[in-house]
Amino acid sequence: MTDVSLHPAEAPRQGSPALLDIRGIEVIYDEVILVLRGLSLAVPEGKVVALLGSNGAGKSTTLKAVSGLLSTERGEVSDGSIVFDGKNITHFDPARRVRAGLSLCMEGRHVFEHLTVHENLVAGAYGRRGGNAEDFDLVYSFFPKLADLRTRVAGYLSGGEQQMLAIGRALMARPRLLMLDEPSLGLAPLLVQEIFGYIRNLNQETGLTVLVIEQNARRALEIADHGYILEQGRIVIDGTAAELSENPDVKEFYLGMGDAGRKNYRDVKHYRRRKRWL
Amino acid sequence: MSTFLNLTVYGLSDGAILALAALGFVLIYKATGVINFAQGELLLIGGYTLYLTFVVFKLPLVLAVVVGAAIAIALGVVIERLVLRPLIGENPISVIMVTIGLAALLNALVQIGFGTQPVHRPRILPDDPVRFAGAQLPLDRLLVIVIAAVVLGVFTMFFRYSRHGIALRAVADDQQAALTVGISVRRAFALAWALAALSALIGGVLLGDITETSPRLAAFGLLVFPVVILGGLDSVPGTIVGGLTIGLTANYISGYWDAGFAQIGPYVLLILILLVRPYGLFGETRIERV
Amino acid sequence: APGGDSADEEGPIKVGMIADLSGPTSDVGSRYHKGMLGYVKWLNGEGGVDGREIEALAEDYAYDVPTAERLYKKFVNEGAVAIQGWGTGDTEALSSKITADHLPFMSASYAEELTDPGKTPYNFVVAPTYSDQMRVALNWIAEDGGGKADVAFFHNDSPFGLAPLDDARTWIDEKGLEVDLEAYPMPAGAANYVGLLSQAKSQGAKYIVIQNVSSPAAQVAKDIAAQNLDMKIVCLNWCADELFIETAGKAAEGHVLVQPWAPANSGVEGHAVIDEFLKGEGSSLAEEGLHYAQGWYTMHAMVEGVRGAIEEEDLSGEAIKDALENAGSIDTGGAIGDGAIEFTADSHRGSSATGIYEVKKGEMTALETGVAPE
Amino acid sequence: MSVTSELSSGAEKEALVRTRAYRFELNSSRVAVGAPLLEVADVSLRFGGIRALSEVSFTVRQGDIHAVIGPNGAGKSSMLNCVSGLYRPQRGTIALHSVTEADEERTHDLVARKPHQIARLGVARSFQNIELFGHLTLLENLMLGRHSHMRQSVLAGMAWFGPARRQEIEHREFVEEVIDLLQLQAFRHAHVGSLAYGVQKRVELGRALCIEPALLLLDEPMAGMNAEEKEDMARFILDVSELRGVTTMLIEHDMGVVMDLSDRITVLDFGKVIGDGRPDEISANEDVVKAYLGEEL
Amino acid sequence: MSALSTGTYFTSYRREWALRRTRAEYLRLGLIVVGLAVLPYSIDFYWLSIVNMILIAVIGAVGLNILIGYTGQISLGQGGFLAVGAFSSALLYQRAELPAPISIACAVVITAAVGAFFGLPALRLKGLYLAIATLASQEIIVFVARRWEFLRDGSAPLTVDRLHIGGFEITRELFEWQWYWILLGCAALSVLAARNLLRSPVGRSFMAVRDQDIAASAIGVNVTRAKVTAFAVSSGFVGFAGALLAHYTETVTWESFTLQVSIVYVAMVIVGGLGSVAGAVYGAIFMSLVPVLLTEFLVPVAGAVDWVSESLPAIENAVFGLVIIGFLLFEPRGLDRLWQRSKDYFRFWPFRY
Ligand SMILES: Nc1ncnc2c1ncn2[C@@H]1O[C@H](COP(=O)(O)OP(=O)(O)OP(=O)(O)O)[C@@H](O)[C@H]1O
Ligand SMILES: Nc1ncnc2c1ncn2[C@@H]1O[C@H](COP(=O)(O)OP(=O)(O)OP(=O)(O)O)[C@@H](O)[C@H]1O
Ligand SMILES: [Mg+2]
Ligand SMILES: [Mg+2]
Repeated sequence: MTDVSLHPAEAPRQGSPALLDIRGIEVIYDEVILVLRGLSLAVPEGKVVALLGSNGAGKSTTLKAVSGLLSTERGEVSDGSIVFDGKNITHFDPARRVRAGLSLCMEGRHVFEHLTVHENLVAGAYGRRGGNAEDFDLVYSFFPKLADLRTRVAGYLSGGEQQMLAIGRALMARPRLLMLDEPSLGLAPLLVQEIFGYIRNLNQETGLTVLVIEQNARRALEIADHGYILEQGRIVIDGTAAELSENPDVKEFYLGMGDAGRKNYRDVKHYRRRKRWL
Repeated sequence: MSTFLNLTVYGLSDGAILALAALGFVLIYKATGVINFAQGELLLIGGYTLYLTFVVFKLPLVLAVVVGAAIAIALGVVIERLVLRPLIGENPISVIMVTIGLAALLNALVQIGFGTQPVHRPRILPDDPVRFAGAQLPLDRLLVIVIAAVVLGVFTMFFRYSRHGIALRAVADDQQAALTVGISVRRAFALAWALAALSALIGGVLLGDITETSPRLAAFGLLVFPVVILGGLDSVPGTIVGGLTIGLTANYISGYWDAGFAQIGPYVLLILILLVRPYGLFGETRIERV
Repeated sequence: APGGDSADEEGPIKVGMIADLSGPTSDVGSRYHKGMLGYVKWLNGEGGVDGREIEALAEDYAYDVPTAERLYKKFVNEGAVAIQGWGTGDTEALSSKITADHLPFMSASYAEELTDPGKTPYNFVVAPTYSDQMRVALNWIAEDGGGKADVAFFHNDSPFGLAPLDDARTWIDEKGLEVDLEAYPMPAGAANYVGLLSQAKSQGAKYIVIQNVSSPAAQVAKDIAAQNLDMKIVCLNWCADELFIETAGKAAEGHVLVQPWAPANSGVEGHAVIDEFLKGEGSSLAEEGLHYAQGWYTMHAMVEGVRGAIEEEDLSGEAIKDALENAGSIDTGGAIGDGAIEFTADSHRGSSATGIYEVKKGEMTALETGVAPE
Repeated sequence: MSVTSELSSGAEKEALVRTRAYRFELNSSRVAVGAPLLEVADVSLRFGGIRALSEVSFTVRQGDIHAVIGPNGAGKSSMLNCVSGLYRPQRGTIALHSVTEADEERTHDLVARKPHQIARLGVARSFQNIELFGHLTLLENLMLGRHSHMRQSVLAGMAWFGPARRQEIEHREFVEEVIDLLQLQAFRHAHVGSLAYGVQKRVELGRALCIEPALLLLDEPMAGMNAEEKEDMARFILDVSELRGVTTMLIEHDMGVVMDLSDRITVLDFGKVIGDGRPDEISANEDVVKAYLGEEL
Repeated sequence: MSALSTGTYFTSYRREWALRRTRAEYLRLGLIVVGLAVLPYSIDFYWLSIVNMILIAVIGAVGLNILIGYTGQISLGQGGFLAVGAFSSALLYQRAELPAPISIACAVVITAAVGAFFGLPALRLKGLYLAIATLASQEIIVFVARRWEFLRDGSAPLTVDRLHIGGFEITRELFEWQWYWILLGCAALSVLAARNLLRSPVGRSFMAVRDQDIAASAIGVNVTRAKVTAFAVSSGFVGFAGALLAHYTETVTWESFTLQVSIVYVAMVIVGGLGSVAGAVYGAIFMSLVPVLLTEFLVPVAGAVDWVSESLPAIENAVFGLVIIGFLLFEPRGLDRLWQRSKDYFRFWPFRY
């Protein structure tokens, strides 16, 4: 508990200079709904950072702000700034951010349903003139299953297959920072394991920097170097993965652990608990 | 036999022009999900653009066509920029309404600029007849078929294989996802409108050549609907099949039966085909999984 | 209450005009309308009617019937004493209303049934009806074909297009013409009429009578030329004009136009006044076309009714109607038919004679003028 | 039948139901507890060249929570879609048993029926990607769950006063009870499209309950939730099953949830059944571990 | 406890279901009623005739909105269905000499049946495919109306005798005035009936089909039935409007029911606001008034300049196009939404949120 900073915005930034630095951003939707309230976080080059938080906390919104998708949902960054690789990208258009090396793999997969797997990958490398054979080989080597599905129409793939495709597509842009929004959503345990394995491999083998949102906190903290916990539009806790895994609140609310290991779902009672940091 | 051959040639050339008009429609629909009710007006603008460059500005034909194409493309981009871009992400039905407003506006602009009477410009295509198998076949119509075939072929290849073609289809599927891979949705939309205006220019010029350049050109746009539905709203090759089917049906009906039915024949055909294939002959089935 | 409030006061006499200036028939509609406005301007310049000016309440209805109905009410409300309409749609839709409101009505729709005051007492048809034009055309064809002819009747696929057909059949029987007449509806908006022509060809038709507007008729002419067919078009009224010749270009040569209104090049005495007026406006009748004169003299006929009513010091619809019925022959200086328009209490058929023209070197050249069906 | 339950005795359960004072029976199945409710036999489903299901057979018994697990693309959702009539298998039978008021046993062949007819038999479901009526309020969504129990008259609806309003009140009471059960009071008039994801999942469960299900099908009810939210959802599912006796078929990827909640598990892989049994049997099944579980657990 | 709470629920349902709840809403309703009552005494009969046409359009637009806005089935066949209603009622009243209320009622039923028939493709078609299939129904219906001589009086169009019901007859002097009250009653009833229907199970099933038809079928909504019913109900309203139009205009000709009419109705529904009964009313008013007001406004402005006055109609059309475009750019969700927004604005004022 002691090492965990409760006020991350004021906390000194540790480690190498951050590749992505979000400085106190505020996001509003529809000109009325304030979702992020002065959120700050930093993703150091070459690291894996996990962003945790309950539903509706604003995790996806954060990634949308970084990748420039807010405008499509009547949202905007109304305060603060987003710095990527030393450049203030707060108001870049999305295509330019992709070219700068930011790649987002959206929540809910969002593959191009009517395109084949191969065409999806071609589209993924759009900013790089369609990609070369090497790019395809890389993706197919990480996801051999995709190679078999090459000519299938993406819309009819199963959820897990679509998720692989979505990550593969994001890789086609050869990003410097890969942002993954709930990559394990709806995936079978074996696959979750595999996908997190891939992410770790990618990070270790290619030095790719990763920012990952995850509900499966255990898995995320296993591969992450650093973690942030987001509640109601603010960072409430941050720390190294190890620190977070030991934090009792994180254990109870995110890792589903009682005092003695994992709790049986049948033992859960009807009462409302309150997170101590709120 | 010669009658049949004749009707076939006329049917094909009508169909080829319809396919060109429908092509623009499909491009816009496919990339932006917008049903463009101003397609007939784009045809109209196309016809008058050449009149403007060729007759009013007295440019040599080739230059007139090039300048005309530039104007058409610019118009497409301007329409996209001013009218449709602000509506990205809105209910498609509202966007349809905007194109209806656009149709009224474009039509009125042509009337303000050129009046309501037909304008006269020299023909571009040679109109001497060629004799073939005992039939008198008009050369201009044959040329229309050839030109349209080439244009449609190029567009089809572009859409299917080129990176930009794939990008347009990607945008059509999921705009947000397209943004995340670095495709500029705005540019894609502008491209779709520019290409649509360009194909409408070609269609309008050809149509003006074999009929007349007058506000009536816009009415031809209505026939685009049965064409695209037959072929499938989002299928580029479908426009060719749809166009030719409608062109031939209308001509055979008026050649062998009551020509009045040629007007609703396409619609009856359309309903029959839709009952068997709800997404047209080549349309993409909407992917619905739960 | 409806029916010309301002009628008896001093001040301008209001006439409503429902015009197609932007709709599907606006190419001719705007010329016709300009002619009417031109006449009003000229007349007012001449001192109006008995010192009172005519005020044109004119609006575009774009050939949209509901709009025509609205404009009608508007004009009535503003105190119009008579209404000038335009097409078949508005004329038909308004006929029961003008009857109820007692408002004299003229338009460019020359359907035969409008000439019967027993049914439509307030409709006045200044020109020979479509049926009369058709009768003249048939007579001419029978003669030109050497007593025998196969005729294809291409018509707009609507009541307007079909209007003269039954009368034509009756006429053929009555007069014992050796004419074989087949009717073919023309689909709107077609890019060619080759299908129809090949049907006409297998019928053996040498003559194509067209009851439609000039654009589709010109397309038929082009298709005949492209197919090298030995067929002669006989255009009635709405396609028998300069537009047909301009649009069809050299394909128009040799075809025949049945047109009750004298073309601009005819030099009839009635055109002098128009030309004079247009010169002052920086234009000429040759530029404005024959539909200008058509509008001009249609308005003239109506104003003659108004003049009669003013003489009776009763500017009501009834009075204008009576005046028109008793005005005797209204002189048009040869601008229409045999030169005059005349209505009676039994017949609102203003004239029945028409001219027959051939297209020669891009001009309408008279074959016969002032021909009435007989 | 249930492995571990804090409310093992029937009397205790009944007492709880009584103290909560529920007026309406949620469970509409009168099949005896433990007897077969749904029998899937030899079901095969193809999409063009893809075999989504081949010769799948299993039985769901009244009162159970029956989990279906398997790798992605194994055909779990397709199986559920076949049961609720959205897909029509090329081969095989799906039989639903029921007992009428007069204690007659009936068997319904679901393959031949349309989705709304199947819903009318009491088969209710939720969807993998929330499929709520986004522009409608929560109340309207739940009232739509009552749709098959309501009379549909255009004229009465237009007149409103009289039968239409009476009917509305009657069914509204049922809906209020479901709202109470799932603790949705705060959102009654909210448009469901704007509700938080976890709440939407609950609304979907509620809408299914409003059908008065004989069989409840849940397709990944806990996907995208964190541990805390999963616990809440687990509690609701257990309440529905234990307190109200609704038979539930559950697809879920979280093995903790599956193992804790279910009475029986069927495992699919590439459209085939590769395991069927109690949770402890399944976690010991090598095929299942290899194809699906990996090192988890 | 539980008995008590169900008791409170019971009384609160009624309050919940009242169409208007707050005092401001009652006040507004009162103002509208007063406005409608004094309206015919404060404008001349030309403007009253426009109001009357708007009232008819309101009925048609409310009907069309049930289909497009609430059920999500786009229809371009409105003109055709208006024609069916108009011709049916006119023929029954004129030729079969049925009393007007009965002929109108029959026209409603006939149009509903025809609408349901042409709605059958909707069972297989989705979205824009359907829109264009309904375009086909428009073309086919108008073709039949144009070709079928039975629908004419000889060579003249079908005329309809001045409306008389029992001993009551519309008089020439009070024509617009009397019609105003009739049409106002009909429109008010239609609006009320539509709002009621849309909060009943039938209406909810329409919206369910619109939002998510697969889910709708899985919870027991018979999607086929809902779609056919929506087409029938919607066409019923449209048929009602068509029948009233026939009696009001006293002449029925196919030329009043062109595709243009269908498009204008779709425009009313969209400009007003999809899926809102009030929106349909606003849309009908807006789309009917804009062209009229444009002319009123532009004619005096243009009178001076020659060039302008010659292309005035075209300029009017251009402005009309611009108004529609500009409006939708400004508020793509329609007038109803604009109204809601301005209400919110004043509620939150001076705060932005
Ligand atoms: N387009 C939008 N318009 C209005 N409000 C929105 C929009 N998108 C998100 N919100 C609101 O913003 C808040 C944060 O949403 P966000 O999607 O970022 O949450 P999240 O942390 O990703 O949750 P989840 O775990 O459910 O994905 C939510 O309350 C949501 O209702
Ligand atoms: N409507 C459809 N059309 C074509 N193929 C389909 C369709 N629905 C499912 N499939 C295919 O059937 C197979 C099984 O899919 P299904 O959705 O049932 O898998 P699942 O077991 O639910 O997987 P997940 O856990 O990822 O949801 C997949 O290969 C999928 O591509
Ligand atoms: Mg999220
Ligand atoms: Mg699934």
